[in-house]
Amino acid sequence: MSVENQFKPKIVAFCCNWCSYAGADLAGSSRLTYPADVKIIRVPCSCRVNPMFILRAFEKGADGVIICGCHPGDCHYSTGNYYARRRMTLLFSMLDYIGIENGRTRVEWVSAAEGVKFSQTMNEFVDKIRSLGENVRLGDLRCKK
Amino acid sequence: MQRVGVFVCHCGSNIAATVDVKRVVEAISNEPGVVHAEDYQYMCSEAGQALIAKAIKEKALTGIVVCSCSPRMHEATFRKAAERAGLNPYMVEIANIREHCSWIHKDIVEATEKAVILARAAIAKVNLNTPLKPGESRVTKRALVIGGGIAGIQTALDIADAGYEVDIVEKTPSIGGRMSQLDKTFPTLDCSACILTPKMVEAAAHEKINIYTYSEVDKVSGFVGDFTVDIRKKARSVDMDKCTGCGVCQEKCPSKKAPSEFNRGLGTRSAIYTPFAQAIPNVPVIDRENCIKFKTGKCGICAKVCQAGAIDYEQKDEIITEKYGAIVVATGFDTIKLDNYDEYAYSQSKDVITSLELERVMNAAGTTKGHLERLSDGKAPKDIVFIQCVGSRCADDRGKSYCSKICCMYTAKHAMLIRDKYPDVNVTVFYIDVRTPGKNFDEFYRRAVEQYGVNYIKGQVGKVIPQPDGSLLVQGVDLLDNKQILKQADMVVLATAIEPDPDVRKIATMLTASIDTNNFLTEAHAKLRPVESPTAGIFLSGVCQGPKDIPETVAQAGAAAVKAIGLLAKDKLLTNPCTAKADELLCNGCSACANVCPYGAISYEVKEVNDHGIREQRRVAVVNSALCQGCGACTVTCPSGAMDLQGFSNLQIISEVDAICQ
Amino acid sequence: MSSEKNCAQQIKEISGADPLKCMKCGKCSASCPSFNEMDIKPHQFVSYVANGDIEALVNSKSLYKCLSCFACLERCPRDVKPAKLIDAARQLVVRQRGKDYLTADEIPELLDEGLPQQLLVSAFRRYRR
Amino acid sequence: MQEIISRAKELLENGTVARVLGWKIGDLPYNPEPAYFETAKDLENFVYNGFCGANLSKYMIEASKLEGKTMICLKPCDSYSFNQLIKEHRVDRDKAYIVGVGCKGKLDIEKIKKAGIKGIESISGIEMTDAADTLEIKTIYGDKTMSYADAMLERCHVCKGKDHVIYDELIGESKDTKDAERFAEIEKIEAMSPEEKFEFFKAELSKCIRCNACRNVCPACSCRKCVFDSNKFDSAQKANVDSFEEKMFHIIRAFHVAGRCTDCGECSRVCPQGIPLHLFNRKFIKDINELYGEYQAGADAESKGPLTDFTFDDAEPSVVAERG
Repeated sequence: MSVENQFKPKIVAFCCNWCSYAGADLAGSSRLTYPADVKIIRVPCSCRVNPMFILRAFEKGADGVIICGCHPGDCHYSTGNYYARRRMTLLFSMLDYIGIENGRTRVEWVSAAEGVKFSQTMNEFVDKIRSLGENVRLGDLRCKK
Repeated sequence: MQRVGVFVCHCGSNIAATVDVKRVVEAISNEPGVVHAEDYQYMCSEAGQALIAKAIKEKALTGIVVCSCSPRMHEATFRKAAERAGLNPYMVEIANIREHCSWIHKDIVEATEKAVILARAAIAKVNLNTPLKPGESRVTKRALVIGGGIAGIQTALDIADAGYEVDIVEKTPSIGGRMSQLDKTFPTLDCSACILTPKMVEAAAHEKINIYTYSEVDKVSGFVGDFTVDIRKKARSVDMDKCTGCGVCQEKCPSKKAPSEFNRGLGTRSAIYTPFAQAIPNVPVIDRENCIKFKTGKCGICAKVCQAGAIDYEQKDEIITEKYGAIVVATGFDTIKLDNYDEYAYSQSKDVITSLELERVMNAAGTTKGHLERLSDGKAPKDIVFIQCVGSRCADDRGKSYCSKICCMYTAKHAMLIRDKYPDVNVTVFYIDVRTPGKNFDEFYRRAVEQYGVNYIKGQVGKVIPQPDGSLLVQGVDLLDNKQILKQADMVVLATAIEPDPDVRKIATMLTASIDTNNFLTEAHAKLRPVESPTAGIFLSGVCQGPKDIPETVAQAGAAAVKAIGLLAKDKLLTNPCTAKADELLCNGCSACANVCPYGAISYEVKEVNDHGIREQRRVAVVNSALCQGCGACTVTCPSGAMDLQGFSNLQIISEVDAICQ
Repeated sequence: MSSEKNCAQQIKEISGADPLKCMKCGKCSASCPSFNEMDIKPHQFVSYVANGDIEALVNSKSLYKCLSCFACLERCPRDVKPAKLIDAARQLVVRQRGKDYLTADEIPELLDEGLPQQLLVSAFRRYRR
Repeated sequence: MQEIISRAKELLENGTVARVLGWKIGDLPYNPEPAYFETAKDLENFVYNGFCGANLSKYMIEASKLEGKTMICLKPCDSYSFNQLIKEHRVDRDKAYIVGVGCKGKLDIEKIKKAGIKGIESISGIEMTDAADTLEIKTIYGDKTMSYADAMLERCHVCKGKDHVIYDELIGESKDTKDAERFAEIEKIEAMSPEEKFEFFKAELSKCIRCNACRNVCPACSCRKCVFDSNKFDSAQKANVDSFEEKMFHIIRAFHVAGRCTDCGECSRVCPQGIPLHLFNRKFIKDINELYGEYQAGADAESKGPLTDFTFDDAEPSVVAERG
């Protein structure tokens, strides 16, 4: 029925290698499902995520971008996620300020042991993006098929 | 242009059941750069690796993409395979189509579509890969063991026996840990002290082992093979070189009211004390909070009676900085606080005690000299009730979600020992399940029931009600009889859940070792690398990794030692070549990157730069690739994009973003 | 049968409790002051809901023997909330009857002076819709 | 102005400096431009008046590479930019002789034009020594007047104060011209609905012609090569073919200078399209102040910038959604 026409958002998840990517692996090996709309990009640390990557994703048609890293205090590189936290807070605030729906971006700290949290987070995030619908405000229309 | 080969793994049915593998091969064959694509049952098998090697050689591949399980699983395998076939190992990318795809999606169309996209992203990335060469870093042939319990002692002994220097850091005044507090050990009932103290002595006497007691780890920097650690030797107020361990100071100390940590607060000790008679080192410490000299300035009796002149009130904390190649965490456990379990009347009645307290009651060196007696009135108990799973297996935040694993066995032990020594005492155990997986464990438990007549009742206790006559009324349930039970008891023993030592969180943060929600250190792989932390060079020994009993702890301690030895045996380590690199033509020399580098790996040089014919002196960033661990913090701080991370470059990540969003 | 399933579902929804979390430790029954009065014991109650055996439940006198003291709920290590399940089953019965089990007017007659205030409140909670 | 010129001559003569970085008379009465002066004769064209809004700090990057010292004229707010450049090792403090020049607010010709005053021949009342309250403007359509305050640049209404944060000597009096709340404009936008915000910025940014004036004038945008000109991000040389490009450019530009921008307002001053670009930078400043504590970039040359620093209990990014 409506499954055919259901909006299939494009969602990019940046996951740090040490915690969140492993958390996603654990979600996988525990068979904790979440929608296939989420595609994960492995980065060494959440602090590797450049705001330009996020804007690039939106430009190319992403409907949501989520960044996952180790819990503050647990960063494999000691301090990476603290920098990421400030950067993302400011970037998200700016996106909100220019009128981009603030649910389209999210940061979540997911440890290697939190497969359940990873899956829950992705389910929630996809639901949120589905409710927001297609990203029209930040996309480059030429990139839309 | 790269010549890319793509290898799609079925992983038996793990992938192939939900991802149409053939369809993936077909879909990506025309991607830019792809000159070869095939699928196989098990890519990681020898035959699978041979396929890859063959294709690399025959098709002159310059890069490969393996669509398989997580790179955390087999990236290293495929890199080695590529290297053997003459391809630079960093020209390998993995598309994770198992953990991130086939295992979590049910719809084959959807999963196949996603697998194709993940493969495309990896292909896009590999097109931008460049061959990388690992550097080398040296290995300091010395290990640090944090925690001086049985786990730490065993690990230290094993490493030292292999010929490497080991330092043990123990926060209390003596090594020995929890095991030194135990009376007997299951399943053979040897006396704990009899099997532990020889090991303590051996460790202390070992020429390769250096023990820092009453000391804590203050700071850790560096990385595998080359950690630098600050150890804080807390002021002992006693000169370790001069003290002869005669014990006169403890005898004469007028302040004797401090609760004894060793006896779990059941007895008292003097302000200058060694925790127990067999303490190693046998040198007391002054507990400054309870010492009259430190509180009022008067007294000084210990100094007067000390013939060796070892008392030093002026002693200060001392920081020792040492380098290590490997660090083993063996921080052990404590029992949880019972503040949230009012129903068991632990805080209301002295006769409700934890199992660890019972150990001190039953121990000949304990507060009651080994006589089983009620702590309230010293009377011999006639009826003892044991309650299992106190705070273990809890879904709420009063307790812990996990099974503490050791309680079933030690309760059987306690019950058995009591029945053996005091046949008149009735012993009842309320249990939910009796879990005895272990060699000779179930036999042991059955002996408690069959041979010693311990009364096991399946069901929990709802409430312990202290009675006016000093006895305890235990209200429980017998689920098999479907009856509520009211039982009069003189003593109740709670099998209290264990939790990792609370200090482990601080230590994990210093080591950047990951830790789970219960504060247990995470292992690199739950099954295949159980004694290693995901952080290279950090190993796990004992309960800090998960609940375990003594034999398991000793086994794991040995395993951690072997892993540490394997590391220390190397002269050089290959470093991760995925390090940051500055483009000196773009670098502004602004220092932003150096400000965020956690390793101090970035320095600045003023050097002549030839910028398209313009030669000038410029201040530019230089990355020390031996120090850089490749986090990438600098790359985002750099506004001009001069700083990039090899293996995870801006363009590589952007190409993945594009492939996913296209 | 399917209506029983539906009832079990309703009980779960009203109570917000998940009987599958139960590890069958019996602490609820061990804690229950009305245990001896009950035909279906608190821990059994949980498995009845889990198994969808609602018929027996709604006819059980346990529904009206529960004092709503919430000791079981407080002490349950698995957060199963047996008291809420019982409460929910009671609600179900009251709703099905389509009227209040007791009217407010009837209550004063049933009271005596020694009853604690708490009991009154809990009685209202229990016997009113 | 005369005092500055005499001092400049003196410093050139006695060899203290090899050149002077100041403003020279432009082709119109209201557009003086930054210039180097190497001789007493050059200095005949030196000018310092109410239209000398240009912040000269950034020129010191190039001047630092030249032989000898450069006398640089900095207004109080320019000195913040200079400090920030020292912190980033972009200018050589030892190569600069800083003359802190007095400032009583700088003028915005666009405001005068917007007031309907056109065909301007000359303007009096712009001399800094005794800045008048009223400007008298001769135009081909007759004489007009306008209050000095009304003609001031937006940034002068939120003046950072009359003190120079770095200088070798001071010439002339300064005045704190602050008469508006620094973040009032930002708060107004923050209070809008997402749709209104989006429409507002869309309208403003769609004017952008990517002339790069904002970037070229910005003392914080001092990269040797901008990411938007390099191949490091596949972001180079893109024209504004769609609404995305301009957003990307301005968001990233603001992000790159976040924590480093002194709020000098040059971006808005030079934008030929009149886009209030400072609204981006100032939003970051407001967020930084609120989330991480008051911070003024360039107030000193040593402190850690807010984006290269952190505390263990910083706000989570979800704060953006939570505050609504």
